[in-house]
Amino acid sequence: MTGLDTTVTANRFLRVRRGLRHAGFVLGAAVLLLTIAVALLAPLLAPHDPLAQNLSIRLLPPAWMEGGRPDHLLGTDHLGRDYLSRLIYGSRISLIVGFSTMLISGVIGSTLGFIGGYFGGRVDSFVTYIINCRLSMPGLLVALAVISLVGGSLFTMIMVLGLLFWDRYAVVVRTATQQIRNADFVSAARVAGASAPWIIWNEIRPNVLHHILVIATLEMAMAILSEASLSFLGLGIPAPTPSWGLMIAEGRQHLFAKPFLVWIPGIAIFILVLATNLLGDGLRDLSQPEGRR
Amino acid sequence: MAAYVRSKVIVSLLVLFTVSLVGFALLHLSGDLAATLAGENASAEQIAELRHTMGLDRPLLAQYASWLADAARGDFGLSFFARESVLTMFLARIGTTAILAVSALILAIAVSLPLGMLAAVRPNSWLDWMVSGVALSGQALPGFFLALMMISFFGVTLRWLPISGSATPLHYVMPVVVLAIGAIPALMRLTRSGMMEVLEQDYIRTARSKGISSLRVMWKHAMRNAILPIISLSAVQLGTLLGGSVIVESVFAIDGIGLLTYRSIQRGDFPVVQAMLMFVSASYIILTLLADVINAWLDPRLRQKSQ
Amino acid sequence: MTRLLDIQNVSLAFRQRTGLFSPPNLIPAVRSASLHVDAGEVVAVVGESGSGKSTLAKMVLRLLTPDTGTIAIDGKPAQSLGPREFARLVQPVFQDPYSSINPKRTLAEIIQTPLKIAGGVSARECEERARDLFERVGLPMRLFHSYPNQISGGQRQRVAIARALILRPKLLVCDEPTSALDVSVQAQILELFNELKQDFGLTYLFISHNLAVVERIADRIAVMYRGEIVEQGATDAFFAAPTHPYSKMLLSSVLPPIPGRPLPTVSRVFELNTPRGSQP
Amino acid sequence: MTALLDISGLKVDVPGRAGTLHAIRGIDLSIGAGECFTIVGESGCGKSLTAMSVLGLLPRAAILSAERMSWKGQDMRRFSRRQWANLHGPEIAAIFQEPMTALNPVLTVGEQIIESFVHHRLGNRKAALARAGELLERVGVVPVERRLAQYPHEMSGGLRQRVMIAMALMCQPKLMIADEPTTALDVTTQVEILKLLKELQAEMGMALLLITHDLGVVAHMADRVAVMYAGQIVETGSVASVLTRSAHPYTSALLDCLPTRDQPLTPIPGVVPALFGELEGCMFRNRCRFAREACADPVPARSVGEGHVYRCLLEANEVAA
Amino acid sequence: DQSNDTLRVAVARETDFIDSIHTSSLDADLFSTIIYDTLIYADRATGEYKPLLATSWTWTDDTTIEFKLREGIKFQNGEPFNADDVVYTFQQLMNMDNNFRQQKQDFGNIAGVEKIDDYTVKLTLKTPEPTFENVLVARVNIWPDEYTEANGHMIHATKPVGTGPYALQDMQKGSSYTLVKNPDYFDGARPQPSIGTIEVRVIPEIQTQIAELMSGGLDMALSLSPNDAAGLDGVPGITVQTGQSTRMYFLSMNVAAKENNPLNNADVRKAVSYAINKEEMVHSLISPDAAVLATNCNPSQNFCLTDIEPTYSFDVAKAKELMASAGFAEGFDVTLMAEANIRPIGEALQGYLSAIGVRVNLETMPLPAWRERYIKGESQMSIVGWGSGVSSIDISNTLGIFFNGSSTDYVQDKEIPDWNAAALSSMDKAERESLYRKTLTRINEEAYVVPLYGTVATYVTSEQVNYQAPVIDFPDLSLASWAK
Ligand SMILES: Nc1ncnc2c1ncn2[C@@H]1O[C@H](COP(=O)(O)OP(=O)(O)OP(=O)(O)O)[C@@H](O)[C@H]1O
Ligand SMILES: Nc1ncnc2c1ncn2[C@@H]1O[C@H](COP(=O)(O)OP(=O)(O)OP(=O)(O)O)[C@@H](O)[C@H]1O
Ligand SMILES: [Mg+2]
Ligand SMILES: [Mg+2]
Repeated sequence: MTGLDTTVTANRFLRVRRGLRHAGFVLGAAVLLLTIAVALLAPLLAPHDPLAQNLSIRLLPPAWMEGGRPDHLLGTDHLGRDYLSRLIYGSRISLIVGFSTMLISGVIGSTLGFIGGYFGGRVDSFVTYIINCRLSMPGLLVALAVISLVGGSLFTMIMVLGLLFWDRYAVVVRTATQQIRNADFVSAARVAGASAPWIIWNEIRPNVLHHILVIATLEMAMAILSEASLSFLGLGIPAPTPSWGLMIAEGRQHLFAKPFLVWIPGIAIFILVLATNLLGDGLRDLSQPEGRR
Repeated sequence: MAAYVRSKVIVSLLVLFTVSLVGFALLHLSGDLAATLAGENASAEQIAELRHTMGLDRPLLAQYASWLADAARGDFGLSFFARESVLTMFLARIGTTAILAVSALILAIAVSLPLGMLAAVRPNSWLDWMVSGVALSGQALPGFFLALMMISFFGVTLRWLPISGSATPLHYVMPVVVLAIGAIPALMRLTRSGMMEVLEQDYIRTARSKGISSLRVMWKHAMRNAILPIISLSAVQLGTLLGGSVIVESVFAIDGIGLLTYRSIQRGDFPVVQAMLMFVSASYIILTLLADVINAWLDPRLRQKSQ
Repeated sequence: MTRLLDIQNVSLAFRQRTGLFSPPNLIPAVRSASLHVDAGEVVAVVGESGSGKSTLAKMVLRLLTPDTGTIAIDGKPAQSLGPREFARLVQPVFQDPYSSINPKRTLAEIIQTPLKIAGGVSARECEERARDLFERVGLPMRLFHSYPNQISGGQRQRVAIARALILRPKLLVCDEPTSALDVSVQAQILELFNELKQDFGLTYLFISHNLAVVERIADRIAVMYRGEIVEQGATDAFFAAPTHPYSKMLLSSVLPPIPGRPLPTVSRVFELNTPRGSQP
Repeated sequence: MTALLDISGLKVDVPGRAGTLHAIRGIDLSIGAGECFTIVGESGCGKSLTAMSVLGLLPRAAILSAERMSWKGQDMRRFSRRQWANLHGPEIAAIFQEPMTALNPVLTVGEQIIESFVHHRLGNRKAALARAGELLERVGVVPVERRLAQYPHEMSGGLRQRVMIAMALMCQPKLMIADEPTTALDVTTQVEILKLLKELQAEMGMALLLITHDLGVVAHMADRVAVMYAGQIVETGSVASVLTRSAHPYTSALLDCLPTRDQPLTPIPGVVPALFGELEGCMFRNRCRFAREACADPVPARSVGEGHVYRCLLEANEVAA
Repeated sequence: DQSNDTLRVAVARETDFIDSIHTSSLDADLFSTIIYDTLIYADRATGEYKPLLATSWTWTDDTTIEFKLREGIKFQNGEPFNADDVVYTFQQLMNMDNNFRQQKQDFGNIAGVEKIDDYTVKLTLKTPEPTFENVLVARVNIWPDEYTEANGHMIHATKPVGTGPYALQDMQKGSSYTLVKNPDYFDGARPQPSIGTIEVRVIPEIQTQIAELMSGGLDMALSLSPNDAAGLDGVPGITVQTGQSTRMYFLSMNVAAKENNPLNNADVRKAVSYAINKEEMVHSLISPDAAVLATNCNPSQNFCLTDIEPTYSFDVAKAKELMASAGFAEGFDVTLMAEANIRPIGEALQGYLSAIGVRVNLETMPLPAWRERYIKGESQMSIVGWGSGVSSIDISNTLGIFFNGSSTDYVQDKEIPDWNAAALSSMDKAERESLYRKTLTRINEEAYVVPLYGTVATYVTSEQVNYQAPVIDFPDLSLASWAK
C-alpha cells in the first residue's frame, strides 16, 4: 500500500455506492429483505389462513394450470390449505431457523475463535482441540440422532443446529484474530492498560466483523437447508406453522402426480438460500480493499 | 518429526475419546432405548425388564466405561436389533459407501479444479460467471430435492439410468452426481480464490519474467501452491461425504453405512450410531492427517515446521 | 538527571513449540542487554534486522516479559507498576503506520483510546484533549472524524504519535517510526519528534536501522548485534570513532547521496552468510 | 551508441471502481547497452509500473499506451506472447524487491534457477546445472551443491537476493531490471548486493535499470538517473549533474530531506496528490515553495545540456538559490 | 419381471431376521409366512382358519388342543416332518430363556406339549385362552427339530429352513433377499407356488419405489400408503388394490389426570368427538376405502361391535354447546402428540378442534419417542395407532392395553379392566361378546376416546402380476402369480 492510494480509497459513502453497484449483493439483499418483509407482513399478505383446511378442495393445482382456481393462486395442499398462504407463512420458519441458528452458532463460534486467536499458546491449543472435536463429528448425523430422540420442535431444531454448526465461525474468527492480535494497534492498547476483553471487543471485533457477517450469511443458508433436510427425513418442525422444508416433505408424497407441491417450496428454498449466499459473496467482495491486492 | 507425529496422534486419540464421550452422553441421555427396543406392542413391564437385561439401568458412566473398554479392543458391541457385531455390519457396507464417496470426490475435483482454475485465470469472464453461478446454485440446492428430481427425470421420464440399488456401476451414476454436486461448490470456490491469490504472488511474476510458458507457470508454479488448501478441503469433504451419505443412500436405496446409520438412528440402535460416530470421527482425523502429510510433502515449509 | 529507564542484564529467548508434548526450541533474541535512558535524553538503538531491537522495545513496553534481568521505570521495577500507572509513564510509537492504527475506528476514537482506557476523564474533556493534540501533531482538523483509510502513511504516523501523547507520558518508545515512510515524510515526522520533545519534555528510546536518522536525532547510541548490545556511547563519539567491528561495518555501509564515490568496501568479520533459518 | 530500450510517451492507466488512475503519464526513457540507469522516486510514483511496462508484465487491469516503445529497434507494443517470452531471459531479466516472496516456496532453488535456461533451450539440464553452479559461486552462494537443493525459506534475505541475481543472469540478459533490489535488506547486505550488481554489470556488459527510492544508492550506482514524481519524470540526466546541479525543486527538496548531523531538516510539506481525473500542469505545485499560477498549465521540458532535462518553469539555477 | 420368472418386490424397512420370532420388525412376517408353514392357516381371501400342517385341530376341553398332522411332508433341507418337530418347536417357544419376541405374552400360557404318536400332538394351556388360535395362525412356525437342535434356534434368523412354499436362497442383510420356489410344496390350504423366484429389495424412500414401479424396475410394492398409491392411479401398467388391516387409530385423551384438565369433563370429550368430521378426514386423507370408526375397534377385528350407542357424528353446533355448558366457551390449550408419519391427521384434528376453541399444539415425533412419553403418562392428547399383527386380530388386544389400569391406560375406568380380563379367560363367545359390548358402550357413553379410523393396506403391483389383496394384513407372496 502506498500513501497515494489511501487518500483516494473509498470512504463510507463510496462503500455504499460500491455496494449498490455490486449486482449479486444487491440482488441477495433485496431478496432477503423481501422475504423478511413477507414474513413480517404475512398476516396482511396471505390471502387465506394458512391453517384453514378444506378437505373438499385438496390438492388443487396452481391457478394457471388446468383445474386451478384463481382464489388459490398456488393451489392447495393435501388438507386443502392454501399453498400460497402456507408459503408466505413458511418464510417465517425458514427465517427464524436461519437467524436464530446463525446467532447462536455465531456467538459460540466467534467467542471460541476470539479466545483461541487472541490468547494463543495453550488456550489456543485447547480451542483448536474443541474445534477439532466438533469438526470430526458428523454434524447432520448428530443433529438427526438428537432430534429423533428428543423430538422435533422449533426450539430443539434451533438449539441443535446452533450448538452444532459453529465451527466455521470459530475457524475463521480464530485465524482472523490471530492475524490482528499482532497488529501494533493491539499492542498500543495493551500498553495503554486495556484488558483482554476490552481489546477483543473494541479493537479486534470491528476488524473481524465482516468475516463474521460473511460466515453468518453462509451459516444462515446452511441452517435453512438443514431444516429442510431434517424435515425431509421426517424430523422437522411440528405443526401448526408450515415450514418450507416441511412442505417439500409433505408434498413429496405426490411427487409424480402433483409435482408442483414439491417444486414450489423447493424453488422458494433455492431462491432464499441463493440470495443469502449471494449476499455473503457480495459482502466478501465488498469487504476486500480496493486497489492493489 | 517423531515428536510431531506423537503429539498429533495423542491429540487425535484425545479427540476421538471426547467425541465418543459426547456421543455416548447425547445418545443415552436423550432417549429411552428400552422403549424403542421392546417393539411396538410392548407393555411398560416388558420394557422395564428389557432395560434391566440390557444393563441400561446401570449408571451412565459405568455403561460408558464398559463400552470404552470393549471399543478399545475393537469390539463395538452388538446391534440391538440385528444382534450382529456392529463391526461386521460396518465392514459389510463400508465398501459401497467408500466407492460412492470417493467417486463423488473424484468427480467433484475433476469438475471444480479445471473450472476453478480457468475462472481464476480469467476473472469476470463468462466462464468465471458460470463457475460462480454453478457454485452458488449448487450450494442452494437441497440434496434430497436434487435427488428426487434426477430420479424423476433420468429414471422415470427418460429411463436412462437405473433408479435404486447398487447392482451395477450404472446404479452409482445418479447418487455420485448428487453427492458430487454437494461437494463441488466449496471445492470450486476454493480453487478459484486460492488460484487467484497465488497468481498475485510475487513468485508468479518472477516466473513470468523468466519467459517460461504460461502453461508451465500455471502448473509448476501456481498449482503446486494453490493445491495445498484444496487437498485439506478434499480430506474434509471426503469425511463429510462419508458422514453425509445418509440422504443419498436412503433415496437411492443403497445399502451403505449412511443408510445403516440413518435406520439405526430411526429405531434407536445406539451401538451402531455410536460406532458410526466413531468411524466418521476417525476417518476425518485420519484423512486430515493424511492431507497434512501430503501437504508437507508438497510444501517444504510445512515439512520444516513438522521437524 | 533522573534515570527514567534502566534496563539491567535483560535476556529473552523465544520458545518455538514443535508439538504439544515436545520440548520447545529456544531462539535467543536478546542476550543480557543493559541500557539506561535519562530524563530528557534521546537514546537510539541501531542494528541489523533480527538483532533484537524490537524485542528489547517490547520488553520495555511490557508486551514481553524478560526471562532474566530487570527493567526499572522512573526508579520503580516495571512489573510493580499498575497498568494505568505504567501507561502514564511509557507509550509506544510503532513502525508500520498501517498496522499501528485500527482501520475500523475514526481518528478521534483512536487518539482517545488510552484516555478512555485509563478512565476518570469526561467524554468532553477526552475529545477536547484529542482535538488539541490533533492540531499539535499537524493534522488538519477536517480529518478528525475520518477513518484511517482516508489518510496517508505520514498522517497515520502522526495519529499514532498523538495517541501516544494523550496520556502525557514521560517516555516514548519509538520502534523504527519512520522506516516505512518516504524520505520527504520521514523528514516531517522527525521534525515533529524534535518539536514535541521540547514541548512535552519527552524522553525517547528510539529504535532505527537508519544511521543518518539516528545521527540527526539521538544523544546517545547503542548498537545491537545478535541480541547483544555491543557498543554504546554519545552520538558524536560513536560517529567519530566506533569501536566494535560491527559498528564499523555499519558505519562504512552508509551511502551518502554524493555522486562519484565508489561503493565502500565492507569487510565482513562475521559469519554473515550462514543461514539463520527463516526470518519473519 | 544505439539505445537498447527506447521509450517515449509511455502512459499507464489503471481503471478502478473509484475512477481511472493515471499512474504513469507520459514518460520518455532510453537505456543504452551496458549503462546503469536508475529511476528514483517516492512510493507510488510509478517506478514499478514503469519496470513492469518494460517487462510486459503489467497487472491485467492496467492499460498501456506509448508513442514509441522499442527493444533494439523492434516495436514492443506489437510483441506477441511468444515474442515476449523469448525476450524474457536472454534479453531482459528482472529481480524484485522482496526476496522473501519473489521465490517460489515449494520449489528448490536449483529448480528455479535452471528453469529459464532449459526452457530457452540454451542447453540441457546438466549444462544448466553447471552454469547455475558457476553463477552461484560467483554471487557467493556457497557451497553450491547444497544450496541448489535448498528451498528459499532455508536461506536468509541476502542469500535469496543473490539467488535471484544468479537466476536473472542464467541466460546472459542484455538488460537487467532491478526493482528496489536492496530495500528490504540490511545496509551492510545492501552494499554487498549493490557491489555484486555493479561488478556483474561490468563483467557481462549488460545494462541495468535500477529502481530505488534511496538517493544514496543512486549516487553510488547510476550512470544516468531519472527522478519520478506522480507518474512523470520531473528530471533526468547524468547522475553527477542531477544530484549536484538539480534543476527541479522536487529533486532538491528530496535531497534536503535527508537527515544530516548539522543542517536542520527541511521537510517537504503536504502529501502526494491523487492521480485521478484530468491532470494538468506540474503535480508538485501544491507542495512547491516556488509554485505560481502558471504551474497549473502544462509544463514543457527544458534542457540544461548533456541530456540533463527537467520539467519546471524555473530556470536551472533558480532552485539552488 | 416375468421374462426371468422373478417377482421383484419392494419393502421400505429392512428386516434384521428372516424369522418373525426373533425380531420385532414387521416385514419379517413377509418372509416367515412363505418360508415356514404354521399348523393352521388363515385364508387370505376370507380370513377363515384352515388346516395347513395340522390336518385337523380339536379342543378337547377349554385348555387342551389335539393336532393331527399332515403326513409325507419334508422340510426344505430334506428332513421329514412329524410330531417331533411340532413338539420341539413348542418346547422352544415355552423355554423362556430363549427370549423370543413377546414370548411371555404369546406363549406364557402354554402348560405342556405331548407327542401322542408320530402324527398326533396334544397341547395344554394353563388357563382358557380364547385367542390362542390367533397365535397358532401367525406366531407358530414349525421348525425342523434336528436342524434347529444342531445349529441353535438363532440359525433361523439367517438360514431359515421350513416346509413353506419358498426357501431363502440368498440375502444381503438389510438390502435384498432372494427366495426360490419349493418344488415339492404340498397343495393344501395354500396352493403350490407358481413364480420361480421372489426378490425382495429394501427401498426406504417411497418415492423411489414409485419411480421404480413407474419405470418397470419393480413388480410389487408393499409399503405404500393409500396416499402414496393415489399418485399411481391411472398410471398405465400398474394396479393398485386396497386390502383390510386390523390396525386402528383413535384419539386418546387424558381422562385420569385431575388437576387443570378440561379433558376429564365428559362434556368436553363429547364436544371433541362431535367437532371432528371423521368421514371427511379419513376418506380424503387416508383412503376412501378406510373404515371410519364409531366404536373403538377395527371392524376387521374379531368381536368388534359396530352397533354401539351413542355415536358422535360431526356436529359443530352441538360441540360448541357442550363446550359452553362445560364452562369452556373460551376453549383451552392442549398438546396433541402424534407419531411423525400421521402428521396430516394431527393437522386435520388441529383444524377441526380450533373451530370449537380448542387450541391444539401438535407435537410430532418418531414412534419410539412417542411411545416413551405415552408410557410415562405425559400425554394430554395423542393419536394412538395400534395393531397390525396377529395379536390384534382379536379386539382383546386393543382394549387390553389401553383399558387395563396400567400406565398406558389414560382413562382408569373402575370397571372396564375387569370386564376385559373376564372376556380373556372365557371360551364362551357369547359371554365374551357381551363383556366387550359393555366395555365399548362405556367408552362411547363417556367419550373416553375418539375412535378414528381403521387403516387399509395397499398393494401395488404391475399388470404382469396377479395378486389378490388379502383380508388380513399379512400378505402371502406365495399366492402371487403371473397374469398371463
Ligand atoms: N514471536 C517470535 N517468535 C519467535 N521468534 C521471534 C519472535 N519475534 C522475534 N523473533 C526472533 O527474535 C530475533 C529478534 O527479533 P526482533 O524483532 O527483536 O529484531 P529487530 O532487531 O527488531 O529486527 P527488525 O529490524 O527486522 O525489526 C529474530 O531472530 C527473530 O526471528
Ligand atoms: N495492480 C494495480 N492495481 C491498481 N493500481 C496499481 C496497481 N499497481 C500499482 N498501482 C498504482 O499505481 C501507482 C504506481 O505504482 P508503482 O507500484 O509503480 O509505484 P512505485 O513507485 O513502485 O511505489 P513503491 O515504492 O511503493 O514500490 C500507485 O498509485 C499504485 O497504487
Ligand atoms: Mg524490529
Ligand atoms: Mg515499486
